[in-house]
Amino acid sequence: MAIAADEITPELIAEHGLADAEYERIVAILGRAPNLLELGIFSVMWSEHCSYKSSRHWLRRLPTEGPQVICGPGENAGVVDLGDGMAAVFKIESHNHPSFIEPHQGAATGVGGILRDVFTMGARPVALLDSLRFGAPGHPKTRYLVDGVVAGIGGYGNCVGVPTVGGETTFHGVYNGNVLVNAMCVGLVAREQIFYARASGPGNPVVYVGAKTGRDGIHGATMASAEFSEAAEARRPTVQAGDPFTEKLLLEACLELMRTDAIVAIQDMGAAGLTSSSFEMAARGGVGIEMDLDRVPTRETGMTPYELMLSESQERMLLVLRQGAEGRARAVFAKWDLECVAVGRVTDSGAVVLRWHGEEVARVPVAPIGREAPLYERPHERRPAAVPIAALDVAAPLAPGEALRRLLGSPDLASRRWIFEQYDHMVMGDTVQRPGGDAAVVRIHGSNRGLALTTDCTPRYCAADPVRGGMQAVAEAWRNLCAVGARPLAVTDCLNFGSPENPQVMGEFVGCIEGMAEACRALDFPVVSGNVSFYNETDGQAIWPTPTVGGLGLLADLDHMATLAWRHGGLALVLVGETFGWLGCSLYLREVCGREEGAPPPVDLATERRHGELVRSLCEAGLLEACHDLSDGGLYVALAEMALASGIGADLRLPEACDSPTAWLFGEDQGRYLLAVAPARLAAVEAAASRAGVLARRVGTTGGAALTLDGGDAISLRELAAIHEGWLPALMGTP
Amino acid sequence: MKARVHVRLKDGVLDPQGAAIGRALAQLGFAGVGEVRQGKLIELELAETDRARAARQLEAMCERLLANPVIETYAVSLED
Amino acid sequence: MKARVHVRLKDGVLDPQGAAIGRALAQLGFAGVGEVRQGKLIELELAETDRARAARQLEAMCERLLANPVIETYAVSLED
Amino acid sequence: MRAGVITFPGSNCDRDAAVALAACGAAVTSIWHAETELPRLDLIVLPGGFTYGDYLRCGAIAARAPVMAEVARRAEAGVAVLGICNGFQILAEIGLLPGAMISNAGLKFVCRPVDLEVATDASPFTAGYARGQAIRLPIAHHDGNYVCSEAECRRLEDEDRVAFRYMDNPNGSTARIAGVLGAGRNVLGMMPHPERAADPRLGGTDGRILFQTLLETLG
Ligand SMILES: Nc1ncnc2c1ncn2[C@@H]1O[C@H](COP(=O)(O)OP(=O)(O)O)[C@@H](O)[C@H]1O
Ligand SMILES: [Mg+2]
Repeated sequence: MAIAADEITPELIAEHGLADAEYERIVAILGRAPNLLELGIFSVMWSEHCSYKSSRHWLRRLPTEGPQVICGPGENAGVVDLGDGMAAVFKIESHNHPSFIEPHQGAATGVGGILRDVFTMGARPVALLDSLRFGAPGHPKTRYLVDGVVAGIGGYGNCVGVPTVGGETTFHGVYNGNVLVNAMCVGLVAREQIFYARASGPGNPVVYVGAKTGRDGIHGATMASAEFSEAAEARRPTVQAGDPFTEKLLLEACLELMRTDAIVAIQDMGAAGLTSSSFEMAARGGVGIEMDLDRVPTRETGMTPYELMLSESQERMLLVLRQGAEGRARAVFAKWDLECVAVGRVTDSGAVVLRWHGEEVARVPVAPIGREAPLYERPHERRPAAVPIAALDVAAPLAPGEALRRLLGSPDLASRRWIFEQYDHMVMGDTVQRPGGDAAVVRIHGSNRGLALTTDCTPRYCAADPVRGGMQAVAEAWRNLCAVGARPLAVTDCLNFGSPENPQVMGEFVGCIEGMAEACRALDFPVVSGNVSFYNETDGQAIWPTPTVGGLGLLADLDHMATLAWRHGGLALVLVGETFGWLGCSLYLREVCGREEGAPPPVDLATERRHGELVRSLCEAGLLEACHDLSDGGLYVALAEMALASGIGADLRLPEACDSPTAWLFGEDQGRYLLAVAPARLAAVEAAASRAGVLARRVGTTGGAALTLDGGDAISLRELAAIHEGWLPALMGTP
Repeated sequence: MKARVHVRLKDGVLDPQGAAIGRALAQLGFAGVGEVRQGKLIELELAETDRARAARQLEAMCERLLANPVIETYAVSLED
Repeated sequence: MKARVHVRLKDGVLDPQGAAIGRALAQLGFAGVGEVRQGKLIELELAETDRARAARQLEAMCERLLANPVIETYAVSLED
Repeated sequence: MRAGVITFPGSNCDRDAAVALAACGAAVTSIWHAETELPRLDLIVLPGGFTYGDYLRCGAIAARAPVMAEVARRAEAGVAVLGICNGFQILAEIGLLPGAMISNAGLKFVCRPVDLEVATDASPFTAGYARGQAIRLPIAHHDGNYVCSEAECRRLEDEDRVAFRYMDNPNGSTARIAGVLGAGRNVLGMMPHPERAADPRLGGTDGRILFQTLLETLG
């Protein structure tokens, strides 16, 4: 064989992030030492990012099936059935490390990547969401990172013309050295027109389309799998830059070609582009692929096979076409001004064979690279359970009104308008519920049905109690979907953690998955896609466990969608669910008392389900004027958010015997909703609740231009709005 | 004193703007245009009159604000 | 031949980018910074080897695409 | 009314414009930017988006697209031409409308509904509104800061060619200008998106009036 023998030194192996045992396995698979190119291929395919070597074992615990699931984990994105011949394709992915190094390009290329994961399956992307975790507001890098990440996400999505309709943003010092940027994309496709990344048909051409290849982000995949150090930050690897314009052309060209029968398989080139796309498509189809790398379109001169296989240049796809369809593909891509080059063909050799000017430069069997990929059951340590805090042990240093002011202007509760107004959230003309509500709602084009979308996680709960935190993240996503009147269908998740080599981090990971799995099962809310991001730590300092949950639900009739805002005074405010006044781990405890401690609120999944189903049925029966779920900050904050969205105030009545008004107002008990109900419908709502065995009691009335408590302690909405809207612009220095 | 800072993308960093300009020029019939790169030229009025000090000040401005060292390089010049 | 086109906003046209840079520099503690203007510097590779013809070609590119005469002026230069 | 919506590489509000027009009863044709001939049309729409990535200057490269020569000829001949957002930028770049757009004063992309004043009812686009009427339409742009010389601005005022004005200037535009008419009053460029306020489900129908008016005035 003509494959050149490179000298593979222990240093080279270590630089490629491969353990000695992993290297030995490579030698065993090949029956010889790899050359440098092959070493590079194994290093990316066996990186944490691509192989899930530390997480695979545990991910199996997540429920992934249900009658609504068309395609679960394993493809580029998950697919769920929407009825009427339509399906939703969706996935969430992290771009944490790149965004820390270059916030604008890092976040932008994160959006680009997740868009491609969705349209590679034949779906037109219809919505983007972003879940963002930044360091402490006062940290010297935070402003720069917020500014760059938001501009990057907006700059990309706006240009491609897919609305960014939702997400979440929180701040905490544990993210100072590792911000999290998780981007979720949702697409729509006719059930019969879903495309998969399964290569087949020996002889079929393998075609490269999209942008040219440069030296972008070589080793990005291994970078995303190694923990940060100050030195690495200084080393500044080549960041990949995005071109949303080319992405838009690629999107249109791919969807246009997909309307013909030219495509057998298609996959985006994500991390370690040409390597992962060729190996994964071959593996799924049980075939081989041979490629002539000298045919790959390049942007720079003198690129080597190693660089071509490892480059992370953006806006590229690899296609397997039917024989004879090349001409049609070339015409479509030429129309959109994009490269379209046959670089190889499908074979029955079961190996990926790479040639360079006719000479074979690599030969790697496909099946073993997956089958024999390392799988680690790393040691994990459970942490002792956090101690609950009794409500009566919490001081009330501020009067309720003052505490509310403090909370509404605090980093995690202040308005996100400064962010979402930089995103075009209306393009495509179907955004029925804009950012700011419990879930975004995007109409299924040309119909009266809608998709409800949300991302959720409360990392401080996960840090205090991973199992409960994982459960809560799923429950909150589910609740947010119910709150707009949607039927929750499925989940995509992005598991952001520190180093899996640290048993405590691994313990958090295992705990969160257990909690999530239990909640997904109890709520019939299967996981259909996701992503794991480990090594979010700097100099040994790990982030909080942050399992972001992206939820998708279906609204069968948009006429029955609920929103936060009521439109009249004189409506009854009805609180669904029981209030125990759980202050442990609450924002009240942190922002008002300066304490970050205690156990997070328990999650009772049966109750959660009963309450959500009741609220949804009330929406469907048209009985609600407004609806909001209760989460961070509890009842009083939820009420204020509703009043601010409405521009109409409300009066809240404390219960007769209330031991701790603070706990009642600000406790974060789960499974609760606040409803606004017209007086004429109140009896019907109460009857429905009692039939369902759900506690629903009247707690106040809408009206006026202020929030009042038992008729007193008035805070004008104007003042609250100034506090709520003021914080983020002030932080960013752009009033 | 008038100063200029030229900020450009590092070689190898994708420059979609430059590429789009190159294609547009070709479509307009301009032949023989090779690579096109688009950078920024920032012109500043400085109160500083000492050339050496002004140069140091500019250098510091570039490091701290005007250029993004991850993807950009810069060159400064002072007008006589 | 390498060529450069410097496109700048006309005097009198407000430059929000330049103004923002000026404010940010002041905030960072750089004293004595007067007006700041941000322009574009476009670098091109030309196949043309005759300087006069190259200059005419560049001029035409600016007129037809690279600058918007309503708000911008331009200057071209050729590298030796 | 026969309306043609032009799609350039990077247009992304072309479908939205077509949907809004069709909902009002127009027969809508989609036109690719590489065309050099156009069918008979009563209205040509240059939709919003990021043509050519908005690289170099917004709308600059699209303004040089093959189809634009024919659009300019039709405009001269009196056919109604509506440029929305990026379409406005293209019309300014090609010189069918005066002025130019630079970066928003706040240097950020802004997406939100804004309050506008209809500054003239004397055009086939705005005849359905009352002069001075307050309406609300969404904006979504990064470079909507309208710049024109003082003399040009005076001329626009004198000739009653300012179509819309922002109440609360969101981008720093000269004289709060949000939309202008060409000298023949058959060309309108506007930064706000009427097609995003044409469906009650999406919040507001103030933009729908513009399309209905076109249908009424152009048949
Ligand atoms: N946390 C998770 N939960 C469920 N599925 C997951 C999770 N992480 C990864 N997956 C699935 O594993 C597969 C590989 O993921 P990934 O490598 O991120 O995809 P891609 O190569 O398209 O970027 C995908 O199908 C993804 O949905
Ligand atoms: Mg993928």
